[in-house]
Amino acid sequence: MPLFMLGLNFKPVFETGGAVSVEGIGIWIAALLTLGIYSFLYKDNFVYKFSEYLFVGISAGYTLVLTFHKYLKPSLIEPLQEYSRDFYHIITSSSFPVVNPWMLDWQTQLIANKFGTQFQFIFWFTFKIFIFYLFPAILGLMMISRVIPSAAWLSRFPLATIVGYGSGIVIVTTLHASVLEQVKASFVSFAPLLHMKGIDWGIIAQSANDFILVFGLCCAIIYFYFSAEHKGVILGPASNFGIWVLMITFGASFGYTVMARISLLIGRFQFLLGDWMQLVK
Amino acid sequence: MDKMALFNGFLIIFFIVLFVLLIVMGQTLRTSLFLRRKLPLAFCFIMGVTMIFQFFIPPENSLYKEIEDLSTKWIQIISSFALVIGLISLVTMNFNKISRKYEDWQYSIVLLLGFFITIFYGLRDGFEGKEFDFIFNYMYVPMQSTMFSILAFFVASAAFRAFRARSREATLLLTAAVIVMLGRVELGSVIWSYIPVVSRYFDVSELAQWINTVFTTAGQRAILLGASLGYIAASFKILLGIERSYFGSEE
Amino acid sequence: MKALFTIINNMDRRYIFLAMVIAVILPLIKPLALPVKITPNTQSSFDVIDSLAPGSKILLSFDYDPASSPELQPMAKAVMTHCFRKDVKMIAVALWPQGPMMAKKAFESLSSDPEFSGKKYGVDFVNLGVQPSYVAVVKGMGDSIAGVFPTDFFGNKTTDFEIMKGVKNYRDLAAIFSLTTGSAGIGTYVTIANAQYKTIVTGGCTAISSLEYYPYLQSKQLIGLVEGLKGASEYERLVKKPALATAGMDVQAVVHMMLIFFILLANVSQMIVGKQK
Amino acid sequence: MSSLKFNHKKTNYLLMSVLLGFSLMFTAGQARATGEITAQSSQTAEVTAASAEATQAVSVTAEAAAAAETLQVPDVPAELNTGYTGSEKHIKTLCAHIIKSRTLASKDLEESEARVLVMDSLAQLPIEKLTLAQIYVHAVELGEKRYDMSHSYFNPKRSNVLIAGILLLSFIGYFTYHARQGKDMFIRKIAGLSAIDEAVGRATEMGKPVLFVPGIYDMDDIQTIAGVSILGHVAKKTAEYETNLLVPCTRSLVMSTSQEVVREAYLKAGRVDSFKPENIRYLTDDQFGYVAGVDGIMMREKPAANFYLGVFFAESLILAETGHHVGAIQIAGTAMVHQIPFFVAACDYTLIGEELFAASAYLTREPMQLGTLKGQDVGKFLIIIVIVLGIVLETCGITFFSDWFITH
Repeated sequence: MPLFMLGLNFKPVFETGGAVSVEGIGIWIAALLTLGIYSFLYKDNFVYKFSEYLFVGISAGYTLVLTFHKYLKPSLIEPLQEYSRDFYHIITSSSFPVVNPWMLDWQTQLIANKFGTQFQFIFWFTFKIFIFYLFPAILGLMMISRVIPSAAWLSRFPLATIVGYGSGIVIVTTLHASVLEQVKASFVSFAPLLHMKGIDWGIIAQSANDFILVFGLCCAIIYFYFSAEHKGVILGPASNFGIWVLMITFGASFGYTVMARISLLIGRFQFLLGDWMQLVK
Repeated sequence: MDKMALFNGFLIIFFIVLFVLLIVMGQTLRTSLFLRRKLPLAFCFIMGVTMIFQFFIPPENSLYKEIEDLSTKWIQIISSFALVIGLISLVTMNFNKISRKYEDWQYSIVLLLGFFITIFYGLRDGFEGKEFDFIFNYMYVPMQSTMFSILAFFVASAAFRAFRARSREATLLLTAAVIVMLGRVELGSVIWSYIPVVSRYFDVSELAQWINTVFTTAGQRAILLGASLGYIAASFKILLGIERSYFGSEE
Repeated sequence: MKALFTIINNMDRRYIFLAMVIAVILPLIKPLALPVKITPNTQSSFDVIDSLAPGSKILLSFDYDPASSPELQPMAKAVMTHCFRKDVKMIAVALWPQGPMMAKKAFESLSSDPEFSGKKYGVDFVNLGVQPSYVAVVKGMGDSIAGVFPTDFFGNKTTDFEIMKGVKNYRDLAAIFSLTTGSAGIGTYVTIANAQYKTIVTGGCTAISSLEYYPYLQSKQLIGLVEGLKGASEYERLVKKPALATAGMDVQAVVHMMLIFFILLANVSQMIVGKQK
Repeated sequence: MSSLKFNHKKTNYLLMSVLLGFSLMFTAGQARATGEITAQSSQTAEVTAASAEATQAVSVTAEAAAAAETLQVPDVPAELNTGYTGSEKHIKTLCAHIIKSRTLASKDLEESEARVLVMDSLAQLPIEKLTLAQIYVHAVELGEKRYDMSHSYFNPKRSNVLIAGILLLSFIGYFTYHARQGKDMFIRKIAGLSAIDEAVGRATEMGKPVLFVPGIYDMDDIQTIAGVSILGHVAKKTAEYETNLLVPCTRSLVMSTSQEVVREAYLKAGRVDSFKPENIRYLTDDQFGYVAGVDGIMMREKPAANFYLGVFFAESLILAETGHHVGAIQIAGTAMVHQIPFFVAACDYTLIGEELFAASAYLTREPMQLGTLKGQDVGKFLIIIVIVLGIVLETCGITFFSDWFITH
């Protein structure tokens, strides 16, 4: 084996007894796929194409599995099953215990004659099921109706619902979390500078920093000013300085992120050199 | 157990019937301008206003939690259903590619195999299944983190290409980046100490820290504030139906 | 000259990628041990272990999971190396469900090292596993360690181990070293073990969560803190056994410098080529 | 892209009704928050009546319930087991403990509010032989009642958000509706948006496709919507020039929306037959799986113009570098603060933050959209004024203004 001559000692696929090691095979597959994706850096080739298509396929499948188990099942299928079972038990007055707390509450009220007639119960039950489960399901089906072009306009309803949801939330949360908080954080105090006795370089430096921060902030905001040409005595220089501040920001955060990105690369190479080639302990 | 299967079957048939009804409705009512144009906008508006209203309800009030629950459930259910169209598009496209023998059609087989095998084991056993676990741990996660780590290479090539002092702005960009990079690692300070004059007055890691606390804060805050205004104005336009290009055709 | 710089100016990005791969692989295989400034926090954490008499026992708490292992696993190995060398015996516990696995891996990897071939499980190191409800666990160990952990991670009876002879609770321990991510860990040990039993507490944590523990450092309830991968590399440097953390920090330093070099190179070549045009 | 006939009157009514609704909510909330509203007391009466019934029914359980009830009394910190002397220090410690108490901690009380609670309890309790613990228990109970908002529909702690929102929205709303009277508004040049036509034109000349990436978030994010509305404009151009437009999507809602938007653009240009829905495709919801797929598309189709408009995370640089490698003109736009640097480094043009949202107005030049932009500008001006005012007041030691901005 030439690999042994190189002093390489790859992760074995077989265990000492001769049985196939799942971990060994897994590590080999993972390593080959890793190299396949890295081969893209050299140029587009069949190994990369293979890994890419496999990756897209697996991740699309994973999305479906995740959506089914994490969203669709707990928020639609299981509740519908539970509610219907409980409903059946209540209507037939069977001795099976009712599971859903809401239904349990209704059952006790029904038994105590506080709910009204059975008809009323059926009405409220249907109403609740409709609002919580059927209505969104209908909206979902409307989305699927896109496959038939003449009914595709139905998909506007679910789309509008989702867009409205996002827009509504965004208005209040940005006001709350971004605007008010960020504006408040910019209220720096120059009081120490005013009350300074003698010359304290620490306070002067702090105040200078605060001033640069606020001045830079205001200029950068002015850069985003749309309804006037960035010319003249104030707007021109201010927006220019604003661009400088933004550029320094971009440079600095680029430089700052490098470390985190390299950590990821180190992680992958530790896997390749350690788990797979067993070169690094 | 038997009854449950019966119920699930009933549920599936029910949804199919519902779907057919919806399609029929959609085709018969497609000329109604009110249904096509106004009602969706009303949905959007009502949903948005409800979410705003919910924000201002005290969390102690049970309504707060109820609206939150209801809306997240709705969105989850709708987007779960919506996923189906995407997947249909993915699968039919790749089937077409295979059957018409377009370029690279062989890889589409790989894609579909990966897709269906993952779905098969995933739907059968959930997340605990041995096979699904294997796919997840030895194929999905490694490829994901490898793709992520490619970023490190691109950071290098982008830096080499873009950080050139062509203009005053570009010079600021590259100077800030270089100083911060020097300040992040110990070796940087060592190298910095060889630079005459400047190194005597400034420590590079402190300089990097200073850039970060003063300039980065100012710049990011400005972007955030501007973007917030953009967010608010855009949401406002969407809620009131001024911006509705996302609907596509008007007719 | 100009021709050379023209080539550099339009260099294929694949050379940069190649340089990057080399810059990552070489330090990983053979750590360069580039200069590292030892921070006082790491130093005092090291001093706690270093000042222990041979044969004394410490509690090593693995309070993390695989997600934080890139930072904390090298740290654990460095601390264990230090203890093995000083002949300090370690009782490993965990407040996180996956902690015992981490402890097992660390011990396996170290005991395969020829330097520590004489170190035996149950004599120099024991892995007591994990018990739910971390506050109750930390409180309970003040009464009796074997009471909280009746068996070790592999199901053997705790009191049978040689290392556990003469160890009842915190009072019989020389120190506690907690490797922490998240809520359970250093904070719990400081507020219970140190506050009530006056046991020395030291530890290490991920870089993100280190700020949380500075108040404890100031009040001297926590002696020393190894912070993130950088702290781990400093600790490796102190025990003079460069390993993963050192390699990681070396890669970071080398790649950062390489990037700066590339940026400078690009600018110089741009200047020369641009001027002569 | 769409010349809408919009019924402004009706929208005005909508706007008014929203504002009216908010003010109603506000007043109702105020009344509830401060007041002992009758509904609340009747509720308590009900509860007491119910518990009285229970007592009559089974006296043993009543005892147990009573025992349980004493357990529910806030556990008194040991520090408070001393007599009350009326000193300022005592009141301070009481306030500190009340704010931190188990049931009131979530209410974020101010010290002044806690002080009022202490004073009210002192007024209600007998004066002799008071211990701090007694006052504490009484004040916490009082606080629970007073700050119980489970029946109120407005959270007074969030009134600052409401006021800021009404202020900003009324500016934006005013300019939006003021604009429709046909005044042409100036808007400064945004290089990235002006370059769109040039980029599509270049792709046409080279006979290569155009690639549009609408980000990795779903339609419920405003950036995606902004991106999709720019897609409409790009599609119009590609329809005119008869260039292929590729739109790989990571969410199926975005895919179907994009298909609709692009179809509409081709329809308007009278080129429906050259619209290819299969070019607007869904790949996968997974972030990096998507990136792998888009990279593959770029390497094989070699687009001459790439657009990245929407929400981006780590994939920003992977996409932009690959795009540059295949020699495309690249225009990016996002409001994700941490990704803008990478786009600035690797793309030819970058729309920074707010510029992305301004695109819709910039490209369509619809008066109402331009008006909104003007409103945003006034908002920016307002923010600068508020910041300067805040700094002046803070320097003078006046804190009420900055306190108002504290969010809960």
